[in-house]
Amino acid sequence: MSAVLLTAPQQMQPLALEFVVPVVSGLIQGSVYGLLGLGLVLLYKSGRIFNFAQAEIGTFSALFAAFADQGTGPFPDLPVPVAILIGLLTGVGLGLLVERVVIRPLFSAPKVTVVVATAGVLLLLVALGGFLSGPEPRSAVQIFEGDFLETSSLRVTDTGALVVVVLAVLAVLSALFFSRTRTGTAIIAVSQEPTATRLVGISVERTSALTWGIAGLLGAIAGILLSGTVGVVFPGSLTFIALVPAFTAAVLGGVTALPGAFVGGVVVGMIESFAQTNIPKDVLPGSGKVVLFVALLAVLLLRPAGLLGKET
Amino acid sequence: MNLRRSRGFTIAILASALLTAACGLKPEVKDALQQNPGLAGGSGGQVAVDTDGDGVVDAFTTDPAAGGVLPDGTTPGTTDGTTGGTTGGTTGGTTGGTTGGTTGGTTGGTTGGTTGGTTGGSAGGPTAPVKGQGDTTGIDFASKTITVVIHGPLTGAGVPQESFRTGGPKYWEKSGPKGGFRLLFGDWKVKVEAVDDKYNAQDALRACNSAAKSAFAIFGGAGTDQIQACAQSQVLRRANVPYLSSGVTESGLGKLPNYFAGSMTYKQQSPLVIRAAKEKGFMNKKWAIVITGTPNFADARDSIAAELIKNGAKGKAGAFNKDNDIILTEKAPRDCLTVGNQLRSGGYESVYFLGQPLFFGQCVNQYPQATYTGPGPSFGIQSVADLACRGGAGGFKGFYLHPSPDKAMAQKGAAGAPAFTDDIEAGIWGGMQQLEQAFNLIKGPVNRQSFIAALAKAGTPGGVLQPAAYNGSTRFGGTGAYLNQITCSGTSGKIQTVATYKK
Amino acid sequence: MSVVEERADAPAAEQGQAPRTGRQFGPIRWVPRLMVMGALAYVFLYRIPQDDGGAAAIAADACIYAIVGISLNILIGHTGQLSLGHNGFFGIGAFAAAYSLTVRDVPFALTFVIAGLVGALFALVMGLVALRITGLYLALITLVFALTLEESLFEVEWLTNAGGGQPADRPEWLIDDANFFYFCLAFLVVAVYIDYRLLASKTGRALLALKENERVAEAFGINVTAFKLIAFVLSGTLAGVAGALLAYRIGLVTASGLGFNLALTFVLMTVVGGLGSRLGVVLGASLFASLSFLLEETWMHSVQEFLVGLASFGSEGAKANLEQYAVGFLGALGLLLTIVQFPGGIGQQFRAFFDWTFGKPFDVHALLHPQDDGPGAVEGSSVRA
Amino acid sequence: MSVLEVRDLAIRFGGLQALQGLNLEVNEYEIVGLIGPNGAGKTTAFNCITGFYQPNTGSVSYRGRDVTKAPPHVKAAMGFGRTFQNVGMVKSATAIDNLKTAQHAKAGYDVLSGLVGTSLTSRRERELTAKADAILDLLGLQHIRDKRVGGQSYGTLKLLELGCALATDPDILLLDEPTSGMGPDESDELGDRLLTLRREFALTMLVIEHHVPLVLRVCDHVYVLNFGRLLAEGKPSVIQTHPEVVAAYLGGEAPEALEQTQETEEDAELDRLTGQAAQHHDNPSIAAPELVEPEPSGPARRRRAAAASAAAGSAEERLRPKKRAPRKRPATTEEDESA
Repeated sequence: MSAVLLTAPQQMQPLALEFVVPVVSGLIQGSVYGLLGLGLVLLYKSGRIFNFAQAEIGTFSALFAAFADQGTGPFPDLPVPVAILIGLLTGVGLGLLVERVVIRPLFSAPKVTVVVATAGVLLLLVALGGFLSGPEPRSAVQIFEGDFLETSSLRVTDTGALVVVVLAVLAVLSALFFSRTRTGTAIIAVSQEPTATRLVGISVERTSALTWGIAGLLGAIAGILLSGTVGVVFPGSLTFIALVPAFTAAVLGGVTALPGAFVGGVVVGMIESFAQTNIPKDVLPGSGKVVLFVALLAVLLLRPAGLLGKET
Repeated sequence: MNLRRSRGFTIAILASALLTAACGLKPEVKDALQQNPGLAGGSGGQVAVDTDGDGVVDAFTTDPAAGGVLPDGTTPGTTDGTTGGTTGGTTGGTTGGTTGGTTGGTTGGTTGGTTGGTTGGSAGGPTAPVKGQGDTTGIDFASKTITVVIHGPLTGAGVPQESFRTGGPKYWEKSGPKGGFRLLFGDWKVKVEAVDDKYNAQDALRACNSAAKSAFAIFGGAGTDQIQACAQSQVLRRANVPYLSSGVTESGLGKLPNYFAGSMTYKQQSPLVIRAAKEKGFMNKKWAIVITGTPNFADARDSIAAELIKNGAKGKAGAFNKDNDIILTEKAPRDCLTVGNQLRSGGYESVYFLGQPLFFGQCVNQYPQATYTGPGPSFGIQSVADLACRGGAGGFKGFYLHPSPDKAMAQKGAAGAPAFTDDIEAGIWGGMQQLEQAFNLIKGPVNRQSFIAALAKAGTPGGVLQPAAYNGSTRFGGTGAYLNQITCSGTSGKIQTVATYKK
Repeated sequence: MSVVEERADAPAAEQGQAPRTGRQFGPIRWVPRLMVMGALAYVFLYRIPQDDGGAAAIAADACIYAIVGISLNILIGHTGQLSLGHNGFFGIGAFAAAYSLTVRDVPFALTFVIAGLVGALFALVMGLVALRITGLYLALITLVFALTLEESLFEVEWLTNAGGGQPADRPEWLIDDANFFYFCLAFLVVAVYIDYRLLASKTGRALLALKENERVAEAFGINVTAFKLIAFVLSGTLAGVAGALLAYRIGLVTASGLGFNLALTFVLMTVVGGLGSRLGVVLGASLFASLSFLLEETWMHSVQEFLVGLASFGSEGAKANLEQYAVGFLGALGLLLTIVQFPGGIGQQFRAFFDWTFGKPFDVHALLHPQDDGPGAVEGSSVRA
Repeated sequence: MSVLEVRDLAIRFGGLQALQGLNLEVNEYEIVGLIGPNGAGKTTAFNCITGFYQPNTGSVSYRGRDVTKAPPHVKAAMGFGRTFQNVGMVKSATAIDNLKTAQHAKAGYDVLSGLVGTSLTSRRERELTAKADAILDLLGLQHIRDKRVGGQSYGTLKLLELGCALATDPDILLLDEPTSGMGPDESDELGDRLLTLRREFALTMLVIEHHVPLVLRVCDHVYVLNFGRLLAEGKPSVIQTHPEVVAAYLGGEAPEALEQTQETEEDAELDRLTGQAAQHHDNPSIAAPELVEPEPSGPARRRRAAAASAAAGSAEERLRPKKRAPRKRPATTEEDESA
């Protein structure tokens, strides 16, 4: 994509606004949704849970990375890689904590109860983040500060490009994880036959913790990258910006298929961008949202398994 | 007998009890309502003559346009008030004050009179607040305190600012003699309470309506939608609560009897934007207008578009086009990527940007190449500038019209003030200064009616802010604005006042 | 026979308890109860509305939220349909009322009818979707639906005046907050009555049946499709009317006040209150509506100060701004505790007291073992996935 | 004229032909048995007849009217009362409320007057309660009147479910294994009860039943299904000695294993349809795992089966299919066809 743009930006000028710009910004936005969606899919796949706190785990991680980067609170002023590491660890820790304190006691509860509980976790995290960071936006950790690409009609920052790459790599890696590794198959097995898996010696508890740990890590990656592209992070910021599109991405892509999150995210991002660019606000406000809602509804009605999902 | 049945029974009892109670209480409540004086006349921007609960004629009859005669026999004079105010504003008031002596007409006037008379020394001649006269809500006679409420986004999705909380007390409590309380006429104090409007019109209105019961006057800190919502509040209009704010939209605010804009509205600033563009050399470029698509910005949008066309501005495809070169946005920052790329692919070089501050900073990040201009953000320009400089790789450049000048200049204009932490504190300082000047305009006893009447026919002489002048026909009294240049030094924004524009 | 007769009208949820002795009669037993009732009536009917510190307005909020709670409980608690989009129905009712009053000059009373109808219409649309999409997906689609409304329809200029908001002035006689509180309370009483009648009639039984097992419901001759839609329409009507009340309560409706947070708050208060428990839902809703007021104005302020005091870093000198988080913190904590520890919710906790007040012996068991057997314990936790 | 007439009924699920060319007739005042090994398609036939499934071909007529396409609730209102293999009731409601819920179609007032609370409503509600009480009396279940049905024993539930089916005011009653979970004495009692019901309510019945003595005693006519096709039909005494039927039934498998076919169908299938995982009820205080758990775990099921067969006493008393015909079925339809 970028290669095309680099070689022929001038010729594309007439089309740029209506087509290229939405595609590129949609790709970047969509990758962010996809990154969050990846964590959502993982948790849905392993336990039939929609985790409303996923984005906020990301915010929390990004906040901690920012603390470490800026030397706030207990942190000394740390270099960027260390700050990012702290952010990632925060995400993993949060995932494990949520699993232990909220999810595990609700193992036998109806899934909807668990989902409402994750919404509670979301609010709790916003409040805790607020207590720690205050409501003011805090500048986020920047992994890179340069521009990946700049032409007369669009600009892609390094962080933006990084998001796309990371999402693609993670989507492939996690798909491999589930199909090729023992742990991955164990997670699937637990989700489908908890009792039987317990009988063959797989610890349901440990698998659940592992899943949430990974989900926390994915959330943290999404959080740090997204706050990087936006520039700031504050309590609730990721939830506000990306949670619902991420859900939509996950469902569109097929909530049980991991690469689906990638495809879904990109589709969602592009749909949103196209609608926003090409449907003026005074004609239809929130056009991006409307188009997304219609798309989501259509997919759920016509192909409930999503674009890449398998009928199970 | 099972529970459900008993519940139903209970509910029936409760319901009938409630209804009886509600009906029984209604007359009392109505009485209470009637005792609450100060119903505003609905039109004309004038304060209606009113009677209080006892049916006694109020302490004054007000018809500012006609220059009515106050009960104490003095003729209210505009010049009088203004000069009194000017001196009063900075020195704290040494002249005047004798007129307070004998407010005729009602009981309680004597108390007021004595206080005013003995203490003397109030600037421009207001008498101390008097019980039983006009609407003195928010005035505590025991502790001699007048309560004023500032609403602003202490929290919320904008750029939430602690300075909205600290700005008021800084003026009233820390900049008086020896860094203590600043005293009004007759040693009265002003207590400022900051309430959170969460950068949201609904919450602002909620906050204002509840403040109307406890505060004498309300000051709108920031946010067009919030200010408009509050100013238009049914409760505020009805109780005739003085409402002051910086100038924002004109939509729906022009005819409100209790509203005063202390600085120029966005619409009024449009010609000044053109002037700045000409003087600073970004007029002959390709122009775009990026504006949040709310009706409250429609007047700003239409006026700047008209000005641009009148001055022969260029747009993306030749002449500035009223439709094509305006980008309407949502409020959500996630639009910024799109907006940035739209600006980029349109090749715009000068951008008039009016929207939520946080949004502004983020959008500029996406496309720092243009010169940004516009009125406002009416607050928080420093954080906006920081945000814009951080992501824009230092390339951001902007000229913004703003009610208050840069920090250094504001500090100079505010003698005795502790150091301002940011432009919000400076702006609030200026607003509070206006408020004090307004208090000092009052002839006779202080109440909501007399406050509004006095301010409506005069104005405030300014200080940190430019002067404001009201007359019978307008409440948009701003007479000037500061042109603040934003540049980046590293990743932090630098704000410098480069010009002072008069209307 | 009389025993049978008396049991006759008992709806589903309340029976099947451990048998309790019947109502105790005798004047002496009623003295303390009447005192409690009198005290409650004094506080809620006089003390709070006449409070000059703004409590009346908050009490009106509480009534409005309670109506929403009842509306939501009809869907989640009785019918088992998780709606995360109630802010949508609520909001469209608010806008419909404000628009018809302010722009169209519709008489005040009629605006409530319009709000109810519009709320019902939107809920019907969602109900049609719910026929095909169930469980978590329904939760998701309702959420997205409400957010879409918030960003599209609620930003349409002619209807909502976009960001500026649509004003809705109260008539003269309602401007006083105390009067407005009584006005809202009357609506709440009607809503409670409707909910009571719902459970006492065949509709409530039909909803419970289709919530638990649609096929059994069909075998019983219940038109599952129709009754699902009825539940949505009823719920939407109540939410729409509550929205109209909110419009008049504040005087202005804006999209930004009707977002995701509100949707979550609605679900939270209903779950914390105790799904399926009318008393609990009303209490939970009132609590959430007034929490920030309580934290500001009452002894609970010390709780807030304590919480804010715990927040130690990253916010030096800005602790005053942290107060808003206390509400979210306590609310979320309440929710998690409810779900994990007390699935019966507030309703369960208060039931012993409530029952006692209205004539039953004080049931210590119900208080100490809230998870036993209460309606919340079963219905509250068996929302169908 | 026959009450119920099924012609050439066929339905397939994916690759599985669950029913094929089923012809069946139930005449006024008859009790007709429908038997066959597990997976033969008995419950599927029920579901087609009552409208839960739409057959691919064939027709169902009720008293001469073609009702093939009528949805279940319409059929219920028409006079089709049915029970489920694994008890279909509202488990969190009380016995009396279940009986009132079952009278839904005959409630006699509309939703709105129910919400308003008119005098008609309260009168009708009293009548519904009276009828429910009468049914409880009839079945001897007054003692569980105000108990939540979720906590009752399986046999009680089957009985109460029969009561619910009666409460729908049926013209024809379709009973899916009414004796499952009952001991032999209870089963005998049920047989008497069915005959009494027929006499007193002038009912017509179609019964899926394994308990052969009962079938022999009460049925006027028996249809035998195997592999989704009609294997034989006729008088019970004839069927009993029908060579193919005997071949289909008598095999090598232990009775316990056959008892395992008490699989739940409803929840598992719903879950499958909605793509949701099995939903477990989380209230430990409620017993009766058959009701509570959509998929009873293996050991519990086996225990129950063992208990049932121990109670059954001699093996020949309960004519049971001894061998499940070896066949491969796609996994997806397992829940559909466990009967």
